[in-house]
Amino acid sequence: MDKGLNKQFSYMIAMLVIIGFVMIFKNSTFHIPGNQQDYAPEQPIAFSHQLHAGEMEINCQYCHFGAEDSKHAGIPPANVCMNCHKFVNNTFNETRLADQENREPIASSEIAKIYASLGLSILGEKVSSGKPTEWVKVHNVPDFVFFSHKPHVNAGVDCAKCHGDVSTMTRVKQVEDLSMGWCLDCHRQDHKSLQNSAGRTAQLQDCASCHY
Amino acid sequence: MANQISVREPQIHGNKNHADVTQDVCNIMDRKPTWLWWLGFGLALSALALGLVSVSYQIATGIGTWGLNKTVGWAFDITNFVFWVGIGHAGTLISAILFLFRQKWRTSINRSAEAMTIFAVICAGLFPIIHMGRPWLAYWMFPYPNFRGPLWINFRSPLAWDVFAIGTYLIISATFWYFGMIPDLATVRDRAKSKLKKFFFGVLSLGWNGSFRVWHRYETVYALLAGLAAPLVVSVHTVVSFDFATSAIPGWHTTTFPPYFVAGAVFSGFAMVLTLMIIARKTLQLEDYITLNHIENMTKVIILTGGIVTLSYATEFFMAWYSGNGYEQFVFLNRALGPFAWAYWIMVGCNLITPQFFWFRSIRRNVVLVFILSIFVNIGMWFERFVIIVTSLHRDFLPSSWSMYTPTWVEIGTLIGSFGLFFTLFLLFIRTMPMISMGEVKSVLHYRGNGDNQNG
Amino acid sequence: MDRQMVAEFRNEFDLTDAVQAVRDAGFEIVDAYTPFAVHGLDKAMGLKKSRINQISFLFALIGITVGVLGQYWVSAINWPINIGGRPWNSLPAFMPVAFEVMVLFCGLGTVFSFFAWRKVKYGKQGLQPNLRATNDRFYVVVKQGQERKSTSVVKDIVTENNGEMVDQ
Amino acid sequence: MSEFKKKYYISHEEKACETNCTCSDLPSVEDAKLTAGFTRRSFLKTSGFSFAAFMVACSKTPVQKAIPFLIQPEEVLPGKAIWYASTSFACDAGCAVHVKNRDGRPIKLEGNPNHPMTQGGLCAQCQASLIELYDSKRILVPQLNGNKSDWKTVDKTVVKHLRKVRDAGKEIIILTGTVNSPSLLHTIKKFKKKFKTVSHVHIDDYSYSAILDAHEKNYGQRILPKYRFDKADFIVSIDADFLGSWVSPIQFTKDFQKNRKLDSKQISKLIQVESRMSITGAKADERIAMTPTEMKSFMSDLDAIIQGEMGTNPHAKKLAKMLKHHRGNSLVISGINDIKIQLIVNRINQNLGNVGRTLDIKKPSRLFAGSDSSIHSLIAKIESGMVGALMISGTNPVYILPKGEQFASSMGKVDLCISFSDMQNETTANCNVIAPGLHDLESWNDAEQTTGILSMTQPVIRPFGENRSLRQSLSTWMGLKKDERDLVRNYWKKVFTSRVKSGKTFTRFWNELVHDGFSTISSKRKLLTRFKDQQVKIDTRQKNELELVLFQSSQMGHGRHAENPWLQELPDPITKLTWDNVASFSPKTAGAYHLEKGDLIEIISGKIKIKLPVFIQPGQKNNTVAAALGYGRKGTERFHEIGPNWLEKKDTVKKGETVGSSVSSMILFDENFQYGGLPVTIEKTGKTWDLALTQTYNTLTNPEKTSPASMPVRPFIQETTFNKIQKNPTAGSHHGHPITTLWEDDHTYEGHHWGMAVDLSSCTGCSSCIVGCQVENNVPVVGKDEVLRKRDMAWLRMDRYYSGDGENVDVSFQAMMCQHCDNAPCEPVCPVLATVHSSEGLNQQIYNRCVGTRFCANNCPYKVRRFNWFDYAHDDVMENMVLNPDVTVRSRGVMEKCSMCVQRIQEAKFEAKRLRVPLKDGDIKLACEQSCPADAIAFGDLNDPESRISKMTQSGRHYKVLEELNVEPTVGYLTNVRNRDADEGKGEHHG
Repeated sequence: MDKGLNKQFSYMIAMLVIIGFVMIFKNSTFHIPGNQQDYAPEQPIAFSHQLHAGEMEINCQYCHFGAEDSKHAGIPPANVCMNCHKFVNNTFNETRLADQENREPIASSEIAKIYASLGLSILGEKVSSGKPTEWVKVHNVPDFVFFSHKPHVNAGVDCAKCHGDVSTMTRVKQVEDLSMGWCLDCHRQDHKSLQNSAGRTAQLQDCASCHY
Repeated sequence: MANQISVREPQIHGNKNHADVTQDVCNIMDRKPTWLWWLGFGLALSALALGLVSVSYQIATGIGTWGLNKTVGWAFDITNFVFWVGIGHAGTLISAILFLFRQKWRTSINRSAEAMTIFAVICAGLFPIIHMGRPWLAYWMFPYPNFRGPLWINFRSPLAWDVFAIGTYLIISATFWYFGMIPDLATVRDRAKSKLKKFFFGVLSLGWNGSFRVWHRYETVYALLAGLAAPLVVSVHTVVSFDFATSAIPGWHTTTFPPYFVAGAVFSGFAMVLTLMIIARKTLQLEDYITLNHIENMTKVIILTGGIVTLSYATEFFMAWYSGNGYEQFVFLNRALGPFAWAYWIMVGCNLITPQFFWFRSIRRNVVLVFILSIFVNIGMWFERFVIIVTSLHRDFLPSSWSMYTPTWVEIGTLIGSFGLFFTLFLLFIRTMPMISMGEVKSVLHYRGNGDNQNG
Repeated sequence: MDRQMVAEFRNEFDLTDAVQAVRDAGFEIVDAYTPFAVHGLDKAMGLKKSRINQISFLFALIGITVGVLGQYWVSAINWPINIGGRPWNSLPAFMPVAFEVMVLFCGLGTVFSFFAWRKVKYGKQGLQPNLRATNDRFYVVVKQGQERKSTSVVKDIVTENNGEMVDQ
Repeated sequence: MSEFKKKYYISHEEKACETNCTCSDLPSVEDAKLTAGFTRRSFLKTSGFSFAAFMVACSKTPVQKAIPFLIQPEEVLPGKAIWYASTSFACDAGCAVHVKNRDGRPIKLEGNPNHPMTQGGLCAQCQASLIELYDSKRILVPQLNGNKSDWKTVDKTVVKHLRKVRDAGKEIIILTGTVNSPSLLHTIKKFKKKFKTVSHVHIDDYSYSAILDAHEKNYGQRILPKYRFDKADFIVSIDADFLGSWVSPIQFTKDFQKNRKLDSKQISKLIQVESRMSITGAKADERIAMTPTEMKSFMSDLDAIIQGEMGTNPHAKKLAKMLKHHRGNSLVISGINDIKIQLIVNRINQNLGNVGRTLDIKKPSRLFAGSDSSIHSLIAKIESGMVGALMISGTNPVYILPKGEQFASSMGKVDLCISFSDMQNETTANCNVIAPGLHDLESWNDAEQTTGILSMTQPVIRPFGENRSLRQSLSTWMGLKKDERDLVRNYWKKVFTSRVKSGKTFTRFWNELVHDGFSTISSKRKLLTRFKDQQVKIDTRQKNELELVLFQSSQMGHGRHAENPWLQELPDPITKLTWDNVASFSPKTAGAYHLEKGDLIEIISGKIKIKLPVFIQPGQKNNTVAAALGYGRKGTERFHEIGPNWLEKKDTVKKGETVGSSVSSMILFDENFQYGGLPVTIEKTGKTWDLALTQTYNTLTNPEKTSPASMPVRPFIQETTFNKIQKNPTAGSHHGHPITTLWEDDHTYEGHHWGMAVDLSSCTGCSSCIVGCQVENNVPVVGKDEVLRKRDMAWLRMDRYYSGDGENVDVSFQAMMCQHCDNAPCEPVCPVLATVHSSEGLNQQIYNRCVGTRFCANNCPYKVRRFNWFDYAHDDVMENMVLNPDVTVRSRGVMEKCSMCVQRIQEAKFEAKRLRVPLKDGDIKLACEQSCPADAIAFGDLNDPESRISKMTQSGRHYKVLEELNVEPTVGYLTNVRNRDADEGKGEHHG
């Protein structure tokens, strides 16, 4: 009986240890609930930042023009896309190929979606009333957090600081965990841009700078 | 010296020998429960059920189901909390402090008193949680590393102090209780018939074998624990009193609160021990172990602490008058003559008048009377907390926000439920654990010169 | 190992006297088994005072340090937040928690160090001469010396303290 | 709002129609339904996109969709507020407003500081009217005989019928509230031309007819003079609550304050003669309580004495002396709608030479044109069946007329009754056609409330339904299909040359008009005859045992906003009552009739009986019973549902009952509508009624049984008199002993240090700040039961204390909100750091960290913290569109309180940062501050010595409530100063 009892105990402890290990090493991408790090949903249009922001070097705020003066950077309305895509409705390779085979290039199906959203055919004539594209929002903060792009952009915070180097992403992915601690890492540093030199960082660590 | 002791009335009556003690105590656990036990257990369970219903309704719907308002933010919830913490004081006090003072008469009541402490503290601990607007976030009260900055807790807040005080108190009392029980558990194990029981107590008794070398260290550790528990008892209710003493509200903002509350706690605690012991003694035929002397001694403690409480009431009024602070003065006048005067006078009646009866030996040794009076003390002490909390809040500084308070059935249900929980736990305890510390009782059975002949 | 002799007594006083006598007779007491802590037996067995209280003092020290420094670090260094205009280091306010932490550390520390002490084995039926050792009988285990007569000497002492030898 | 921040755009449609798109940015009901569905805030906070959230099996958190505009109008930037100038007609006066528009949704109205009339003030009614735009009970499609229909059919039937009526020679009556829109009047004139037999009748909710009639008799023109309270030094107001509800309270308050500057040599003096206790009475320097009958004799005496004849009334004697003394810059006004009285008033003012100085009859007000006699004739006509069609707009005759039911039944005699109301009401019930009109925020409109000043109303959101304005409907029926904007614009194009004297081109004028919200115009003089004196005979003999006094409460008016939850829960400034109207008695009278507060009694006059709960009102004249108009509106049954639902819930209104009960039937309607003086008797019903009061203890004097000798009265309100303050700037303040502290100070506020001050001598207690705060900060409406349980949620409350006794009491107001103490007692007690101090001196409450221990609320000496006892409903999809996206909607179980509109502070900082300029004083205006018509509230940076707040803090009158607790509040108060002779002794009884 004595032995039995001891066994019982050693089993128990063994079990606990095992469970513990499972908890820790189950999968390395374990997030505490609400943390959407590495979130990279599929978008209705396979829009590539890598192409536009990377190769083409289009400035972020050309499309996300809200960032400087508003809470939201904003998703560009279709008319902004059309500024260029009025003229571009197919891919590079397609154009090159078409030139070689001297034929009309075949329009890209993705770009066609933009036209469609405006109710245009790929050739640009109005066919329907059109309806806006439903993009999937990648970077979300909880309801009780007030985040505004305005002060950050005006303080000269680089977009990449929070959004990662988007110009290398074909599909946008949330790089940072956007946790409160992560915000504070930055808010705890000294900021020249703040109005009053005194208590600079203090002001940024006030709860009410994000929660109200 | 020897004969001096021998003339003293023995702690335990009906000249028992060691075996009898083991027999009597273990009997309580072994034999079938009496109908009285079943009755009590039934009542306790139904009360507990009512409590569960009320609490779950409250948590599902909102604190709004309580009678609180923008002026009176606390009432039954914290009243019950302080009340139960108070109850939870006698146990550890009896075992720890009386142990340090080598009070032999503690031996036959300390075990159940400690158990009572633990159950009372469990009841108490529930209230700070259910009184929250968002109880599911109660874990935010603990400082733990997190992704919020990290955002810790506010160590300046009396509520945070409470978390630590109550937590520590619960853990230490439980340890003290269990530690003191190990030898008895071994005893039970060694006389157990069923395999299950053997296993169960085998595990709990940690292989105790009565080796005196272990006894020797055991005694030291027990003494150390007692030495720790004693100041802990005092600290806990001091901290609880800080909830009010450190605030800015007249009637709360009072420096005498710590001693006042501790005395009050012991006062109510002993009353509750009496209530329970008298019941136990009757229903479990423990007259030989819990003798009239025990009861008498406890009533004496009640007289003392009751006196201190009375003094505190007087001091409060004096200070209010002496301070010359209008708001203070108003609050105390308002207690005695305001809308909640009835509560105040119940409190005074129960806490000031009741103990005075115990000056008479005849009453002290009259079990029925003592029982009734002890219940009055409990009622009085509950109202003391109610008065302190509600009357101070409902009319504070700005008359524009003065208001009244009336409890809803949900609150009353919760109160009853807490009693249900308490008694359920206690009744289960006396059925499953040796409710009298056999080891210690045996040690006070005989003195040199009186016991030798009885070991046939 | 050398043989041991076990004697049984019916009450604590006989046991204590016997143990005293046996030791005076120059025997070594292995251990005694009693249902409760017999007063004075430690002297009779010549046990030294336990040093466990020093351990617990150590734990108390650790506790109070953790308590005070921890709170100071949290409220004044790690993230100082202005709470009702109180100073970063509100030492008086930190006292209650510091105290509780100390008590907690000290209490648990002591108990666990007691458990850690090898004589306590989890869930093990105690090794004892007789189950009554936890009920109403008192036993003493004496190390048997080399001389032949030693057995009888012990026996005599035992019997005159109205106990009796138990043979294993 | 700072200048650089405020960019007013000319309306959407302006832009829209240039960039030929049909305002796709303005949400339609469908959008709202689709989007407002889920979490209260997020759909708003990420506004600009519409949202749809649904759980995807594999994903941890709900997927959020972001839908951009298809084509984004230039000035619309998602998440950025745009401000439009406009005018709201929610109150009778009509307040000039700036509409805060966020992502196409108007979410806040604020006063237009440049407007010459309301001068930036904004009344409670106008602020609250915002939620009526999002009312899910609005009628959004035309109705024909009670069934939904469409404009084509409705127009056809109506036109067909109108022709028939015209040809039959029967009359077409257009019954409207006072129309002071030139363009609308023009349209109506055109309409008259088209359908010959048309006549236009004005009817005011609350009649001022007597004043106009009196002026007609005296000066030959029906005009309502423009009162110049800024010019008057000595004001005698007889039963005219001009600071609360009479004519144009906001404008009057603004003007009144102009002549109350305490730093000047002398300030105006206000004497209020009244029977009930009104806001004006509370503010008055001296208040004389009289029954309506007494007033009449008093008036004739006053008149007599001023003319040098005999008069007995002692008050009259005293006042006459003063008035004479202030010849030319005194002002006598009366709210009694009785031509005799008004003739006397005119004569007094004429004799005192006030005309042309303190009251302007050359450029009169055009707020009210209603004529009681024409109502008489109208009813007669209808009865006689001469009326073939009745068009009712902007009024609810069945409710407001004393014989409403009778009017309703007689409407049956009219074949075609058209209502233009967009809400069901007593009148629409009797109309066979409902051509729903527009909310002010949806419509184009113009108004000339005062001669020479043109106010503009422009739409800030696309109409929710198919609604059409009256203007549009009329012109459609005239057969000219015109876009509504053009109707207004073209009118002004036509009259431009004649009415606008300036070098501007029309387009320029128009754009400025729409941009600024107003413009000055010329208008042709009314030819006034010289003063023709009229003899009036007042019989002063009659004596009544109990006289009824009816009045408009400042929040409810005459019931137009009865279905507005914000106004229903806004406590009455004097009684502090919500969700009810009462019959109030003076304590003495109540005693005489053995009445207790809450007894349900019947007020009886002839056959008419009205059930009302009793209320005891200190300061009211004995032998009078006062009751508020505007309650008991049908449609308030809707509030049956309001409030959290749980076992012990009591309904705000029982099924089928109304909020309060209507007293319109008690209006005495002989030659004029008489609101006071009706002799009544009362009868107890034996029943009692719960009164939801937000304040139940009404004085600063302790209850005598528990009152300590050292402090019989609590020193929270400091009062003094003008001549004392002149001698000693700190008069009336009680000098607290110096405060020492044990703490070393780790917290120096080097940046900003926000603070606030309330000038008690400006504050009139009108309570529009409370609504302002409620709208800005998404404060929920909790319903009667919760208020009864003392769980009202208003962050800003208006404490009201009485002093003195009987008919002779003083009323003091004190706006009480979070004091943002630097040593806040609430902060150290919170275990989880949910309320802590900001580096700029704000006491922050972080909702998402709060676990709801309520310790902070208990420990708050001011009891200004509010707890979310339940999940207060935000499930009305439409109503949610009104929520401020920048403020979290608090969930159940968390504490909340005044945040000093931190969202505004932040917004201003961001903007300043963007423009690389430092914050100026006045860049930030708090919601309460901006709405205050008395400019009593000041907010600013205490560290900036030049700021208004710092100056107020230095003032000798500045004090802090409960300073002795050393909590160091950053909110302070300025001693209340009454302009009364010191020897009267009163005014300082507060300590």
